[in-house]
Order: sequence, then C-alpha cells, then structure tokens
Amino acid sequence: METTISKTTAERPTLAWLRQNRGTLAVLVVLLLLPFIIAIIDGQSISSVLANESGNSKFFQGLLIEIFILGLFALSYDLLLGITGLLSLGHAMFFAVGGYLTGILIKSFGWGLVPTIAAVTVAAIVQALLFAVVLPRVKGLTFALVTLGFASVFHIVVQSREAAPFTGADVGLQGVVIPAFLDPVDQRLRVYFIALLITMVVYFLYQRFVDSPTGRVCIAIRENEDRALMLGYNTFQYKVIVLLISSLTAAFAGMLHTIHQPIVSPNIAGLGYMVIALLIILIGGVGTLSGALIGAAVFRLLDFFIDRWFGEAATFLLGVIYVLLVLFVPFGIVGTWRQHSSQFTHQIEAIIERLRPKKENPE
Amino acid sequence: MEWLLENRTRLLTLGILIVLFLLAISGMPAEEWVITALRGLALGALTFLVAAGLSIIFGLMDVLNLAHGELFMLGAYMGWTIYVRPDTVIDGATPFLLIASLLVLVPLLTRWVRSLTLPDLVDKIWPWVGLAAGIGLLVFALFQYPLSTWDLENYAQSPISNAIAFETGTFQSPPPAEFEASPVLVIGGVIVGSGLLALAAAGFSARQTTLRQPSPTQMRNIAIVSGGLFALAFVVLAINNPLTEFMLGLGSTPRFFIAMALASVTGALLGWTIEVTMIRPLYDRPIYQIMLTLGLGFIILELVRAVWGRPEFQMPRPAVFAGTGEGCPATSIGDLVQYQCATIEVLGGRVRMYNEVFIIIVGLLVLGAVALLLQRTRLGMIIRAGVQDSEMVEALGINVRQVFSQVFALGVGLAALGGVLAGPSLGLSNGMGARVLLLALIALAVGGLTSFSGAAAGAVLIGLLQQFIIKYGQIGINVPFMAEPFKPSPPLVPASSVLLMVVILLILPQGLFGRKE
Amino acid sequence: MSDDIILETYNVRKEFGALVAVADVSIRVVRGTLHSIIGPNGAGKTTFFNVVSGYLPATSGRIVYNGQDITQAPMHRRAHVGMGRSFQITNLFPNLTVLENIRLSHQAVGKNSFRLLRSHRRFGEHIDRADAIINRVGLTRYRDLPARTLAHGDQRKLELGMILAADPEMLLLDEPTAGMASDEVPELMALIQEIQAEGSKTVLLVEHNMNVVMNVSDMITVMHHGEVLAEGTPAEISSNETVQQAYLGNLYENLQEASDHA
Amino acid sequence: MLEVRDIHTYIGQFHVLEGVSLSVPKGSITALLGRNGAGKTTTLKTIMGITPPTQGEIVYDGQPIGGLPSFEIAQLGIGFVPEHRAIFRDLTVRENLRLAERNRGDFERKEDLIFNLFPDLKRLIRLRGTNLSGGQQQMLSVARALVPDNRLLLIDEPTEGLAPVIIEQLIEAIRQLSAETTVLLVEQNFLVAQTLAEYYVIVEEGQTVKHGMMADLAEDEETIHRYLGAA
Repeated sequence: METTISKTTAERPTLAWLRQNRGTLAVLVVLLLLPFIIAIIDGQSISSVLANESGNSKFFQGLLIEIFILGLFALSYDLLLGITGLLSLGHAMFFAVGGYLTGILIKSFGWGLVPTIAAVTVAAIVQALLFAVVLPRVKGLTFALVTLGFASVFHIVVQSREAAPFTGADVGLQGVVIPAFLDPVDQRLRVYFIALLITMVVYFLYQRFVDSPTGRVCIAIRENEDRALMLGYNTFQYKVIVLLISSLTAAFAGMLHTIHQPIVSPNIAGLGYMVIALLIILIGGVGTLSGALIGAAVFRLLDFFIDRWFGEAATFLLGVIYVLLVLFVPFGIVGTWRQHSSQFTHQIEAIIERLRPKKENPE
Repeated sequence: MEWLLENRTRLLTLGILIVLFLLAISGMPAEEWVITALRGLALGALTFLVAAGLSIIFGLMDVLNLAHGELFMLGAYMGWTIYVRPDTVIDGATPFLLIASLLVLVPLLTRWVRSLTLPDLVDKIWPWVGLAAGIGLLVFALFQYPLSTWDLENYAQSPISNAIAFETGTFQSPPPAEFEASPVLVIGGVIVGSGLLALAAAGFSARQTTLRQPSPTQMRNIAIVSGGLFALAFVVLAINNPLTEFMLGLGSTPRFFIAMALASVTGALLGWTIEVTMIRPLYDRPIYQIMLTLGLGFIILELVRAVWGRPEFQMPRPAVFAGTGEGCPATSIGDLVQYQCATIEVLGGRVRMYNEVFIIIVGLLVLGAVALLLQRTRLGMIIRAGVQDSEMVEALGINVRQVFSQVFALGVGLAALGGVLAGPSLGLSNGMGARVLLLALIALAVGGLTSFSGAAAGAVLIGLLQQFIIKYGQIGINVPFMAEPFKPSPPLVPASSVLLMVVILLILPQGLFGRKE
Repeated sequence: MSDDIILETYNVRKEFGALVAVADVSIRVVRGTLHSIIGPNGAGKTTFFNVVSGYLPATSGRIVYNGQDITQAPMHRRAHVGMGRSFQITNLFPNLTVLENIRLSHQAVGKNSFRLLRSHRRFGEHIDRADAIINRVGLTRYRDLPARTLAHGDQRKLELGMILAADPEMLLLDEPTAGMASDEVPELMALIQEIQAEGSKTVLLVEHNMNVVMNVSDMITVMHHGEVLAEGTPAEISSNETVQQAYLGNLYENLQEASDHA
Repeated sequence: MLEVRDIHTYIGQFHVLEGVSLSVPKGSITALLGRNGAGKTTTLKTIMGITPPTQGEIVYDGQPIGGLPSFEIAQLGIGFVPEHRAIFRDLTVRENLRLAERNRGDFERKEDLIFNLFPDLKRLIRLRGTNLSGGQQQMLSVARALVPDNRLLLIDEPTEGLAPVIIEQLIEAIRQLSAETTVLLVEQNFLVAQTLAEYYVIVEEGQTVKHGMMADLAEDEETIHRYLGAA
C-alpha cells in the first residue's frame, strides 16, 4: 500500500482515485442498475419500475434501502469500535434519536424536511458532546457502561407513558406523513437512489477520513493511546471528532429509517438494536469499513430468509448465528478474506488490549 | 488522618448522599419512610443477587456478563414452572438426565478416542458427522418425547390461566402426558443421539495437543456420576406420575422453597455449562466475551418468549406469606406465625411480609453466606487473590480455570435464585431481565466494578433511591419558588439511578469502593 | 546562569501507597548537554523519569521547563513545549509500518493533524521527513514493515527515530539500549551523542549500566533508593566512593567475607 | 533437572524470545544474566507456562512441559518468585502462605523452616500484604514458594530495590535453600549472582549468547563488561 504512493501521486488525482476504487464503483453501478435488472429478469417493463409499480423489483428496492440504512448504522459503529477502539454500548441511541426526532418533528410539529435535517444535525452534535463529556473520566469498560446507561435512559423515556403523545410509547411512533416526493411507497425508486447515494458518499467520506492525517491518528489511538499522547496528540479531541462523525452518520441513518418506514418502533432504541450493529460488523469484519456494508447486506438477507423459512424462531436463530460467529469466525468476511489476515488479527488484539481492565501494577 | 485525606472525595460523596437521604425522609411520616426504606432494601436485595455474581465474575475473570439479567429472568421462569407446573419439569427431567449422563462421559471418551488410529480424512471428518447425526437424532427423538412444552402455542398461553387458577385454588393438574410413538424407540433415540454428541465432543477435544489425562479416581468418579444420572433418569421415568401427584399435593410453601433450590441449582449448572463451552474458548479475546454474553442474553430472551409467552403474569405467593383472613394484618410476631399473615403492622403502616421482609432476609442471608465464602474458605481466598492477579494464582499450582467455572456457576445460581425470589413480588415479564441488569450494572459501577462489598452497597443505594423517588412521585416534592409540588413521573425512576451512576462515576471513576489505579 | 537551565525539578516526590519510589529529587539540566541519570535497578530512575515526562503525576514537588511550570501539564502538552521521550519497554504502534510510526510522530508537531478529508499522503513533508529519519537511524530496509515484526534492537532504533521526528528541544531517553545486543550499544550511543551535538539538543538519559554513559555524558546524576546520591562530571562520579559503594555495595565486601567463611 | 531448548515466545505482538536454550543441573544455583529487556523475565514466565512458547522444548525432570497450563507445571514441583514482589496485597501474610499449599497441611509442615529463614514474617502473620514494606513483601514472596514441596525455584530479581541489609538476609536464605532445591535465578546485580550461583547463562535480545561456570565468568572481564556492563 505505502509503496505505491509515489506512483499514484504522479497521476491525475481523479484518475488515481478511480483506479483505487474500481471495485466499489463497479458495485455502485450494479446497484444503480439493479432495480431494472430485477425487473427484466422478472418480466416487468422498465417503465413500470420507473412508475413504482409493485413487483419484485420494488420489493428488493425496499430490502436494499434497509440494507443501506443498516450499513450506515454499522459503518458509524465501526468508526468508533473498529477504527478508534472505543467500545460504546449506547450506539442505538445515536440512531434512534435521528429516527424519533424526524418522526416527531414531521408528525407532531409539521416541520418540513430541511428544518428537520437541521434539527437532527443539532441533536446528533449534542448527543456526541454528551458522550464526550464523560469520555475523559471513564475509560474502557466503564465508558461502555456509562454509554449503556445513557442509551437505557433514552430507551426508557421513549417507551414511557408520559412521552406517549409524541413517541407512541410501546407501540411506537405511527402515522408519520412523509413529504410526497419522498414517499416510501409511491416514490420508492427515488428513495432507493437517494439512500444508495448517501450510503456511497458516506462510505467514500469514511474511507477518506480514515486515510486522512486525522484518521491516522485515530488508528494510532486504537493501537497505543498512551504513545499517541506522548507524541503530542491530544487524543481527547480526536475521539470527540470521531464521536461527532459517528453520531451524525447514525442519526441520519435513523432519519432515513423513519422516511423509509414511517413506523418508528421503540426497539430501535434498545440494546438489541445495538447488538445488531455489533453483529453486522462482526459478520463483515471489525475495523474494515467495507465490512460494515457487506455485513449489513448479509445480515439483512439472512434475517429475511430465516424469517421466511422459520417464522417465529427467526430471532432466536439469529442469536444462535451471532454466538457461533463470535466463537468461530471472529474476523468476519472481509477480515478473513483479506490477504493480510494476520495483520487483521493483530488489529483486533490492539482493540482488545485497550479494553482489558488494567490490573494494578506496582511499577 | 491520612486515610481521611486520601478518601476525601469518597467521604464527601457519601456525606452528600446521606444528607440527601435525610432531606428526603424529613418530608414524610415515619411509617411511610419505614415502608419505603424497606421496599428500597428489598429491591436492593434483588439487585444485589444479580450484582454479586456480576461483580465476582468481573473481578476474577474480567468478563462482564451482559446475559446476567436474562439469566435472572430465566431463573424466575424456571422457578415459576417448578412451583406452578411441576409436571412439566418432572416430564422433562428424564431426557435431560439421560443427555447429561452421557455428556458427563466426554473425558473418558476422549481418552478412548485418542487411543484410536484412524485414517487422516476419517479422523478429520467423523466428529462433524457425529455432531450432525447426534443433534439430528436428538432433536427428532426429543420432539417425540411427550412434553407439554412442545405444544408451544398452548403452553405459552398457559401461564396466565394457570397463575389465576392457582391463586383462586381451582388449579387442576393437566393429564399425564402419554407417549405416542414407542417409548423404547424414543428413549433409545435420546440415548443414542446424546451418545453420538458426546462422542463428537470427545473427538473435538481429543484434537487439543495438550490434554490432561484424568486420574484413575477422576475416571471412577465420572463413571459413577454418569451411571447415577442414568439410573436416576429411569427412576424418575418410572415414578413420573406419583412424583407429579406428590409435588402438586405438597403445600405451596415447601414447593416454593423447592422451586428456589432447584432453580438455583439448575441456574448454576447452566452457568457452568456456559462458561465451559462458550466463555472459556474466548479468554484471549475479552471483548468477544462481552459480545458473546450480549448474544446469549438475546437467545435466552427469545427462548423465554417462545416457551412462556410474552404477556406478564404473576407468581402466586407461598401460603405462609399469603394469609389475609382472621388476625391479619398481624400486630405481633406471635400473630404472624399463627395466622401466616401476608402483612404486618409497623408504626401504623402495613408491611408486606413477602415483598418487604422475606426478600430482605434472603438477601442478607446470601450476603452473609457469600461474605463467609470469600473470607473463610480456600475458594474465597483464591477468588480474592485471583481478582488481583490470576496469573500468579495459577503459577502457584491452582487450576484457576476450574475456579472460573465455579465462580460463573455461583454467579448464575445467585441470579436464578434472585429471579425466583422476585417472581411473587414483581411478577414475571420478558423485560424483567433487562431492567434488573441495568440496576445491577449501575450498582456495580457505583460500588466499584470489582468490589463485592461495593456491589452490595451499590445495590442497596440504588434500591433505596428508586423507591424514594417512586414515593415522591406519589406525594410530590416541595421545590422552593414553585407553587405546585414537583412529582417525578415513573420514567424518572430508572433514569434517576442512571444519572446517579453517571455523577458518581464522573466524581469517582473507580466507584465508591473501587481501588484507585 | 539560570538562562542555561532547560529543566529543573524541585523536590519531586512520587509515592505508590506506602512505597516512596522517588524521594524529593531536585536536579538541574543545563541546555545543550547530555545529562545522565544512573543508578542500580529499583533506584527510582524510571519513576522519576515518568513523572518528569508527565506519564505519572507527581505526589509533590515542582517541575520547571524553560521557565514554565509544567508540573500539572498533561503528556501531550509536554510534547508541544519541546520534550520528547522514549520508553524503556518498547512502546510503538505495533501494527503500523515503520514509516507510519515515524510519520505520525512528525505529524504530531505539525499543523495538519486536523485535516479530515485529504489523504495523509498529500502531506508529503511528513513522509519526506520520516524517510530522512528512517535513513538516519538505519531502518531503510524495514520502512514498510509493521513495527512489531522488527527485531528488538531495531525497535529501539525506531523508538529513537520517533522522538527525532518530533524534533524536540529536549530528548528524554529511558534506557535506549535496553535489550540491545552489546555490540550495537556503542553505535547507538554514538548516534545519540551525534544527534545531541548536531542539533545542540539537550538529552536526559536514564541508564542502569554505568559503562554505557561514562564516555558520552556531560553530567551524571546518581540515584539510589529514590534519592540523589551524587551529581557531577563522569570523572567525579567514577572517583566518588559513595557511588562505587551504592553500585557495588559494601555488599560486595560483606559477600566476599561471607563466601570466605563458607 | 531443567532443559530448555530453543524456545520462542511472543508477548502480545512482540517476538520477545528468539531462541533461548539453557540447562539447570540438579541441586545447583544457575544465574540467568543479561541486560535490561534482554528477555530474562520472559524466559522464567515461559518455563512457568504463563507465556507459553510458540516453539521449542522445555523438559523438566525428563518430562516435556512446554504448553502445559501453568498450574500443572507448578504442581510438578516448580515454584515461581516473580519480580516486583507480586504478593496478594488483599490477603494476610498467613493467607498468602496458605494459598500456596498444594496439599492440606503443607504450611504447618513448612512453618518452622519458613520462620527460621524469615523470622520477620512470624511477627507479621496477621497483617495484610499492603501493609508490608518492600523487603518484607519480597520475603513473603520467596516464602510462598517454599510452602509446597518444590524441587525447582524460579526466582526473578529478588534484590531489586531492596536495602543492602535485606539483600544480605535474602541471599543467606537463598543459599540455605539451595541445599535442597535447585534454583534458577534472574539477577541484575552481578555481585549477588556471582556469590550465589555456580552456573550462568547470558541472554541478549531474546537469545542465549553464553553459558558456563560462574567461576570462569568472574575472571572473564571482557564478557562481563560486554554483556552485563558491571564494573
């Protein structure tokens, strides 16, 4: 990787960028064409796809949108855990704040999309700062506990009877009227392209970030935070940046979720949803970014088919699969597939080392 | 003096908490705060039963067992079943014992498997084939076994009606289950299936290069245990119906205690199994242990939902704490014993015997027992030493991994006990595990993650805080410059404890009793 | 005179519970010199060093760097005022390449660390500087290997390279030769001396092996049981009887006697 | 007694031992020497099974022990005295000693022996480890290894950071011990090592570079200077 620098910098930057990302770009093209391809295979006409007529194509668009949303959610979690080595157990809150806020503002206050986006941005920043406030005091597992605490409070409040007029309590937020041009039923193809676009842009931005000087420092923090401090990096600032980016991404994923599925269930604020993010990056490979997207696809399809074949028992089976993954496939698809899988193992070790509670040492 | 200085933040925090508490009770009549305090203590006791296991497990093994709450819940459901539907348990005992008796044999089989010389390919493949065949046969045979739980749709409906029937005394034991297929075939299937499973397990463990050979005494013990379980399985099968009759004929009080004991033991066994099969392979990857326990909690939750259904239901109180008729509420201990009252009068208020007295007593007993275990026994010594440096304990020649399993079993056993205990007071619901886990985690964080006494103190603190806030939700707090009294609404209760945790952790990152690093 | 003092400590003390690891140590390091702290194992050198570099908070006492009180300054601040330290136990970014280890160190003192969306490769000055340092410490062959795969001695060199990359005014080196093969030691010491002389940098060196520092130091502080036992030029130290005794111990005579008796 | 052949060990991600070989003859004291960070402590930990070797052989009393869990290695009669006085600080002196029992009653049998060697400990028996001074902790750490019937002791830097008087006491104790037990000793202070040991092994950069009789080494100024840096 590092040795190719001099060569690539000689090329035109855009060309070099295209060359480096040709795999991803190919996937992007396939995904752009996919609604039509499915339609053709299925014997539907292209125009019916454009008119959002129901059929397999439309159905798979819905499924893919869900994959994109999960992918964004997992991506934001991977940035925290896989790249920076921060174990937060409150990530579901990052997502649910976006989801609920969008729904409440549109439904109860009749806000338009633009002010809603602005509000979600502010909320995402606020919650990231909330996490940042506790960050310097509590490390490793205690940080995980505190974040779990925050998320639990949020989950409790959202489900409480007092908040029912806004959140719908246990039943969830229902009847959110999405602006017509984003209607998930009538304008699914548009929503599909928007979600695809957002996902791809975020993914490229994330890659950019990890490759940037700031991102490299985050990796250094994962590898050896003390040393990074000693070099003169105020690691706290970097962790705050990562929290902000992660929170923003997750909140917007939550917003997309509300747009796509105008029912917001309190489940998305629960620990279970957080486990899904973990599961996805475990499937894909911790710390790989692309693993988050691949993992999201695998997870959603797995979920879909298990649900279709086993019905009631699906969640149970997913739990079993999760446990088996933890036990036997710790590095996920991308991690196992990558040539430098030994390098990958060591990255995981670095994260583990960060979280290992420090036993007292007299020296 | 030096100690005072060193711990000034800690003392200050404690002082503020005490002042707050005094302020809190100054606004209410004596009987109210006594009852509220008792309720707080009871909730603290339940939380403690979960937090105790969590803290010892975390201290010794660095495993934060996030499935602990769900195990508490599973304990409650198991206890309920033994208490209200002993027939289910007795029916299930035979296949369970049969499977266990064969799995116990794994170390012996491993020894035998190692002595075999097989062609390479066969050697690689056969355990997998055995595993698949074993599981397949076992599942097939088990579904043929007449268990009322197999009829999930019906069974999952039954708890509510059963609970009501039980309360009103109209409970009728379901008709004894009958084999549809040939019993010999079904039982044979279970035996062969679990035998294959055991063989496969032996095949896998034989692959480990450094394997400890069991000593002759150990081998003899294994054989005896296995034989005993096997025989017991058939004894239970033979006396199935009379045993069920007997259990249902017992008074609710002895049955409740049996339920407590059995659920704890089963919980401990389950904990041991989890540690050996799932946690142990992950000691090199601690973060994966957390992930694993998260997933495990998920599985247990789904299991409970499938078997016992989603709706909440009550666990009837044992008769000794349920008297309401003549002489009740009791005004003296004598009356209490005589009429087995559900409530007793204290300072003019009514205190519920089960909810506010019995639970606290059990909590105190467990606290005492665990403290004794830690302070007075060799196992406790190993645990205390291991919390500091388990590597060195092992270097002294102590099999720490074995202690890990025991501690995990102990922790899960305590959680299960807590679950049964909580049943009659809090009721049984799918959410009880997550709620208690949150409380226990807060208690742990507040008390200092690895400190046992910290877990106890944290649990009591959280319990009291919750109950006092609930109380104030009812009567309202007079806030200066506000006309209306401020009434905290119910969601503030769990939220308030979380806030307490965050505040304490921000002041004292090591918790109240944790050691500074 | 006082202008020449770059680092001064006043009664620095560090306790671990009941254990007093560093007992009121006051030293002055003159700008542009190579100052060594030596002492037998367990004398408190490394602890003192950790306090000075901010890795551990002092129990009491004051540390002044360039006229600035830095007793309370966090580690990353100390790097920015011009202190760079090495660790006794190899302390690198194990999965990052040699180049990246050094590049990160150089980036830390630059202004580009908060560029979120441009590839780090666009900031060529860091890479160029890192390459120069890799050459300097003789690790060119290993430039693109993960740090953990290097041999021990090479990791020590990388450690030194990382400090150099930050271009500090003062280098704090904690046993830079620890675990190195003995024939490599003089080479490394020569390199350190060279770096110090060229950039007229100040070096504070901790070492338990007296021989290593004798030839290169301008000034030596001897620590023993957490206290300063003696201070002076190498010549003064080598002729100081107390030092000889602390190092070799009157122990030696006693032991000799004991074995004679036995 | 103990044969170590070409062991390699990783700690986390770092290759720390890159081929250490040594042999400890029965009934002797062998000193493991080398500069800071050379891999001495890791060698002991590897023998003890705490950081298992990735390759190489360790044979104790004719039995290969490489890769065994450390409690089994200990049960074969190997006692470990780690560096930095790693006693259990929350346990009392008595509990620390009791914990080391391998069979019930070990402590009672060895009580006299231990208190003869370290009379101080008898007085401190009820105190918690935290309240002991450094020297007392070190004595406890050595005493702990004496409770069971160990035939080989691995002692890591017993004199580090201790006052000379205490060092003398310890040396005396180790000398007495070696009458019955084989000792592998890691020691920074060359003079201590020299007075105690019959054999030496020098490691550097995780490899054995030299070994032989202590008496020969004492006269080999160049080797001492080169590898150990002692005057």
